[in-house]
Amino acid sequence: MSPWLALSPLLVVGIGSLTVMMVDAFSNKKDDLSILSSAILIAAAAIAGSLWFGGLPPQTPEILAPYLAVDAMSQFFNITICGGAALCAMLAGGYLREHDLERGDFYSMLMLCAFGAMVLSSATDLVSVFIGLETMSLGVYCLVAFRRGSARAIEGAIKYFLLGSFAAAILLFGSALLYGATGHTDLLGIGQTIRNGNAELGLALVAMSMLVVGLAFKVSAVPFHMWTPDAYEGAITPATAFMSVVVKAAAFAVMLRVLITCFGDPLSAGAASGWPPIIAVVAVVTMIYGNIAAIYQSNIKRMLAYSSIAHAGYILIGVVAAFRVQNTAVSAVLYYLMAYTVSNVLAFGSLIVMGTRGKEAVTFDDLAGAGKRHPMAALPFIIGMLSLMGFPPTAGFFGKYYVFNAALQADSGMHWLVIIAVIASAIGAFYYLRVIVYLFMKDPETGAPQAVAMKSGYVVTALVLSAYFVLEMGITPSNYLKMALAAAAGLV
Amino acid sequence: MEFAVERTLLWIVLLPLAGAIINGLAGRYASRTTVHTVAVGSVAMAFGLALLAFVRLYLLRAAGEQDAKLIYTLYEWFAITVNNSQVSIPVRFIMDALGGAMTLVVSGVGLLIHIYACGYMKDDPSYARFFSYMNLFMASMLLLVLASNVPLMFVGWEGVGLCSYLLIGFWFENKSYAEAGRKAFITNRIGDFGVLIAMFLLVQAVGSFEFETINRHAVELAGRWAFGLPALRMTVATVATLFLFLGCTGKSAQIPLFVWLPDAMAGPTPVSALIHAATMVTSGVYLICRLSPVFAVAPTSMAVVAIIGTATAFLAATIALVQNNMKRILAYSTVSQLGFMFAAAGCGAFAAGFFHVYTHAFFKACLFLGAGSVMHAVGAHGDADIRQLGGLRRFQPRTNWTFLASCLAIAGVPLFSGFFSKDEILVGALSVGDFFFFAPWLGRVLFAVLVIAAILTAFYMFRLYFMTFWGDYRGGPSHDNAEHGGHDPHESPGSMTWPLVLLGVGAIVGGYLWVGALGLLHLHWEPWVVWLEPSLASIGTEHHTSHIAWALGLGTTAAVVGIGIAWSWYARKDVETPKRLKEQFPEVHQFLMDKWRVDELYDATILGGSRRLGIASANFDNAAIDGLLASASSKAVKGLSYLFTRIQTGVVHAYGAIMVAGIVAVAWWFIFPHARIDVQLDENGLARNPVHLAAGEGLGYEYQWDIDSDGTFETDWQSGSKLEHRYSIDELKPGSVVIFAGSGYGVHTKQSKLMPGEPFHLDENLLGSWQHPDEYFKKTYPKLVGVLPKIEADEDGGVIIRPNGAVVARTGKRIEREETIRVRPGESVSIGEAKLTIAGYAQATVAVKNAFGLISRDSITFTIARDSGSNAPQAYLGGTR
Amino acid sequence: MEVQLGHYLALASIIFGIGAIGFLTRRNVLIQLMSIELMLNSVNLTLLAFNRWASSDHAGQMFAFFVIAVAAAEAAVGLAIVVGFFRLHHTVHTDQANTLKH
Amino acid sequence: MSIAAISFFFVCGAVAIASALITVTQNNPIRAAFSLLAHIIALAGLFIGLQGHFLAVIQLIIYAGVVVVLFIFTIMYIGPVPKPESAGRPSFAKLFSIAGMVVVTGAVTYAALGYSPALKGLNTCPEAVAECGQFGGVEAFSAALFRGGVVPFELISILLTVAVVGAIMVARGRLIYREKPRRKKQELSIENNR
Repeated sequence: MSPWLALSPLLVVGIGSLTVMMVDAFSNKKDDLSILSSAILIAAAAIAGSLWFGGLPPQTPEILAPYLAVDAMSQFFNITICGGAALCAMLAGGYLREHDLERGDFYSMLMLCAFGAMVLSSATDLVSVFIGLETMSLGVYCLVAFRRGSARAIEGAIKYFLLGSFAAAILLFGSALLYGATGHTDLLGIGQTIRNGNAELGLALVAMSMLVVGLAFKVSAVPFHMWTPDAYEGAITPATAFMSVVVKAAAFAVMLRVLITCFGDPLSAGAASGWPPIIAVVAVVTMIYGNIAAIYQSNIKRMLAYSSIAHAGYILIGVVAAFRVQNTAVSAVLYYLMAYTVSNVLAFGSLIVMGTRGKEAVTFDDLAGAGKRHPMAALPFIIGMLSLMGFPPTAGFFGKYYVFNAALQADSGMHWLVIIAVIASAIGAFYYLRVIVYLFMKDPETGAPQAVAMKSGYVVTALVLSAYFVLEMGITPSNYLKMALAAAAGLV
Repeated sequence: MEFAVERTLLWIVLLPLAGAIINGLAGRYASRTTVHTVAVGSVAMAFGLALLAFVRLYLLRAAGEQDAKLIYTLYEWFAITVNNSQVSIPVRFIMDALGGAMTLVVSGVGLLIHIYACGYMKDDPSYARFFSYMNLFMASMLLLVLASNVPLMFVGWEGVGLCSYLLIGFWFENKSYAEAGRKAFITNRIGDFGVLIAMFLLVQAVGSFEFETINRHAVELAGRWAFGLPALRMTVATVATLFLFLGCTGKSAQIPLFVWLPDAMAGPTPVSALIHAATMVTSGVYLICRLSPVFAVAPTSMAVVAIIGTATAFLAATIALVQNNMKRILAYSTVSQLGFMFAAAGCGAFAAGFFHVYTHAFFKACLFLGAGSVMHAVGAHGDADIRQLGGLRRFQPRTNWTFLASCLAIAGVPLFSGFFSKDEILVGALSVGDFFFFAPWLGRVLFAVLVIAAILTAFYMFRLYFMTFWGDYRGGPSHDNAEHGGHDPHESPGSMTWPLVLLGVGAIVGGYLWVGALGLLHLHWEPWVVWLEPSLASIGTEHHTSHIAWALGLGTTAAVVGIGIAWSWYARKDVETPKRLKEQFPEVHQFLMDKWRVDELYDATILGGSRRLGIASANFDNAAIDGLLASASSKAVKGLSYLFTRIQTGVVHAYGAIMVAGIVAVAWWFIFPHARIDVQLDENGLARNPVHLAAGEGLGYEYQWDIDSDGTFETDWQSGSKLEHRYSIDELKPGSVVIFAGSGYGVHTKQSKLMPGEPFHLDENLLGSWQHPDEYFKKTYPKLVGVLPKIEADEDGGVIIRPNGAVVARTGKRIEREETIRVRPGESVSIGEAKLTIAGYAQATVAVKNAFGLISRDSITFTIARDSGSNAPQAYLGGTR
Repeated sequence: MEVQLGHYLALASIIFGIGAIGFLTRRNVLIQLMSIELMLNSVNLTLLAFNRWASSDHAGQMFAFFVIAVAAAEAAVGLAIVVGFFRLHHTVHTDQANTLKH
Repeated sequence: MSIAAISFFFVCGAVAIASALITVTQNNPIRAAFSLLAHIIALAGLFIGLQGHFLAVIQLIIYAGVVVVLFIFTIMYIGPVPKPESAGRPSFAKLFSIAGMVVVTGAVTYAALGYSPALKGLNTCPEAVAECGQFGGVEAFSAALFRGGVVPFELISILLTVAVVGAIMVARGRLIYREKPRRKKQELSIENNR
């Protein structure tokens, strides 16, 4: 087997995006692109899966090795990212047609972003981290601005772009300083140099703080979260789903890699002065802020944006725990990301279903009584909300469960973190429940526009798939946890 | 394939679930007959299977297998890593004695209520949705009961909460109903938080989630400090059970989370009967019984459970006195009865508490369904005001008789089912005795309060009964109802009354499963206790005959007094008094008829006081609890949310500024050094000499040590972050009191400078050690139990002790009562079982310098013990100066 | 005297600071974009300086090369979004973009 | 080191800082763009001082030739901006941002000045070796790039594709001019414009 085979998921997505672009140029029927792109993405996920389970190539090509890892973890993220992106492409298939936004460049851009996310999640060098990050981010800025006639979309995009570029510049400056401090740009080399005590420690500390800031921005941790609600609200819903699913997964992947590979030594990851305490504080602030701010929202997408901030907080607990019990914590984070991916697709997909052209459901009031009128369309919404709430037996419950357990295993000093997290997730019930209240226990105001359920095979497929995974990951979570554990073992 | 009875356990849960799915997805398109055939059929089949499994279990027991249980493992659900070992959590159903009894109650009562609902919900447009939720509830509840481990139980636990919420809000056209549903859900979520934390604590300590394993390790749990922190002075068992109990207060509507249950009556009546009376709300009691061995080794938690239970029983009963809405009276009555159950469990009478669950299921379901039948009859929709009812016994004979039977049962009239369970609860409270070693009087206080609550119960139930069924019909609810307007009330259809009859019969005869209550008559047939024995823990209390006699006597009196007063006020008044009586006993008649005198009497009795308390509590409930807990807290959260979102101004510059704040904070963290000094302590919280000091490590840190914190650093900048130092007497400071209290209680240290004249406060957890040196002492000086020595600091770092009656000895010589002794640094005396010494303490300081040359410092103070191995009385004493 | 690595680094961080402050204080989105270019430039200077003093390979210079390419791409996308913004709002002041909030 | 080299550093450095300051303070975007150009050229000079000959050229071609031109095109497209930036008192947020960034970059400068060039475990190419004279030149650089850095080089192509597709996606198409910016007070619950 050629060692280059390891790259095939990446190549499939890259070439696939160009193919979609070509088909777009020469075809008038745009919704076929949804099938095409999701098929390509699923194929890439399948290839990644077969590569992983069929045995990874024994060695990575010499040129590739320093830049991209082809370990179990990168295949895991290839599967998650491609799967999530495929589901988002299906959502777009229904959404774009319904809202008269059919333009093929959405799909090719979506795939290019997924490409960037895949690069980012398997990057093992500061150079490839940066390139992957920018490929993904630049694409996502454009996806946010996709509905270019809408002031809100452009506004979300410009805020996201400005702050994102600022954060990227900070991350980049940190990378440059880290290169100076250790003489390496590859994460492993940096880690070894710091561990051996050969690094210039003052610069390394400054670099670490800048990298932490840049990564925290990408995962939308408080106080670097400010762009999140605006970008989520401004973007079209499939793009929002993509942001909350793919971008977040890739950002956490790179966060884990950088923190554990570069700064995994006992001093940088020390409980007294390393990154774990500051990330723990960020996690607490993020959970509390996200959950409480979500309560006030009347716009569902905005509410889900704050909810995604809150979830970033929970995941960060797992990241913190990785400094002691690496395998348990990393696998918990991976499981959480997978669970969060399907739950969030379910939530956003249900939101898409709840609106037809001209009657797009955006606020809670739009949903009033919709569950009574369209019970079948409301069912996935309920499952999605319950999963995000952490209700057993859904994927979301186990995501939280594993992360909290990892934190408890890590250090007795993290009990308080878990208690805060559990309280925060109890607060979360307030606003997730509100969706169910509006769906089933409210009637629309007289004269108010009523959401009408959309009929779209694409969206229904995406919903059925993600609902299936949400439930399956709750009913037989051990299979998925084993997968996550195997992937976590790939991270050195 | 061979028929395995164990497999039925799976189907008991799956059948109602299947019913729920079928009705939920296809019910809209099916006829009503199909819908209720599926719904009732699935529950009936589940009941049948439960019966089958139970019979099998019974036969196993009869065959002499004391620890018989049916176990069915479906698959490995998930596995987690705990303390570096894999803990596997299977989807496993288990039916033991306790679970078997509960399964039968749940599925049996559930079946009857399903049948009843076919009639009651006949005209509802969302018939299929209703039955889908009900079946889903049955599935969740049965899962809760049959689960063999905590996470699986938690699925059911959450599931019943969700269904309860959906069903309370079922008639959502009324806005407050939806609010009530939400309140129930949120309150339950607060409780769930407790269960989750307890779950983590237990698995951390035991390494398994299986109830059986946890129960087996109960004693270990009691010997380990929670969170690994001796300073907290609470054992894992105590903390875990307290958190579990928090969950129970939410689910079972106890103080302070009971607010949701009365509001939950917004749901359809069968829901109130099934979920909010017979099954879900008792799951808290069930959980305590499930983990009774763990509770039994945590006296503090048990006391909390008992006190909260008793207080709830009393408070809710007083509130019920002043309610006029039928279902609200029953709701508060449920809260009160649940309080009885918790009181029993808290006093270690688990079997009695659980027996009350069982009898309560019959009579309370019957009462609710009876109330539903009444409302059905008079055309009230969810709120029947008893002041507008009356005389219904003429129109609804069947409802009347069953209602009466249930009222007699709940009041505790002898030979009805409630009598047996309530009596046993009272016995349990009375005989708890020394189990609460910190407050031996607690049992008697609880007993007294429970008796009062029992009087109140009998009173308000019969007030309800007489006002509804006796006297003349007062015209029903005031609102116009085309269907019922002008009609007389009528008896409900057979599908509604037959379940009533069955439940009523249960309410009458259900108690005979526990005839042990008649132990005075030398009847020793106690099937209930014997059956449950392998499942429940015992706290080893004895039931003296005198206890039983007291409970029996006062319990019966309570019922008679309560009913009597209700009769004289609410039944007599409406009955035309024979003239003859009036002529013969004018004073008596005057006395009875004179409103003013009745009121005076009323005020004079305990009922009057309770009534006023009830009004106050009801107001408090409305204003404070409702307003504060539910409304104000949600307003506070919303307000906080409003404030939090204000930083999201929409302007990029503000966003940038906040990011900068984050950048500065993160940079500050990494650029400045963080000195943190730790000292290695033994399990008693004392350092051992030589002392191992460790500073928090960081990239590029250098350390400098000042062992005695005198301002001069003994070492140069060095890279090692650890230091071992043997303290000499000169490096210590005097003035730390160390108390070694009998084995198992750990050590209490007080590290302070002990200002002269400052009294030394003793840790309450150690009181047992202070007070009971030995059995001999307890017997010889019974009056001295509870006295404490007086301890004060003196000028030179020692303490002055006046025994005050406690057994204080120095070098084996008892100090007399009025004598005062001085204990100098380095000396020790024994007080009771405990040993008190004055030890020295040390203070160490470390300075940390990082790569930027910035410096930070930290100090720590600790008391030093000399020897590592042996426990107790060998503190390092700092010598005599 | 010698021009030391420290001098280059100090110069780079000053430019980085100027860029960052410009980004944070200016309302004109074009100037904010230019500020970001300044920040990226200072990174390039840092990378080259480090590479000069540890010149066993070209790692730093290569990194700088990629940064330049990324900066160009970023400018293209950024300016496209600015054009989109201008079309709708007739202004390039970012404070005008404040309908999405709270 | 020769006086010429030292003064070259200081001149370029001074120009870089001055032009950077002008860029961020200038109200007129065109002037800002031109001073950015000056900054880039000064930086290219510094690159040469650091033996980054090839990168200095790239810097000029891409930054000066592409980025600045792109900026100028956009500025021209947009035309004169009607309202100059108000010179009112600086807001708290701005002052805070300035103070924060000054502190952070000050810390970095402090750390950088204390940096010892003799990095442990790293070997500098001695100028005496012939190949080292080539360091940073086209030949040496491209050899390094195409031998070791071909993977990121290829990844850059996807990044550029993203930039092209994205720019088209956002800025192409019908021009929807509105006389007044759309600013509705109440929440737009339902939005369906293209």
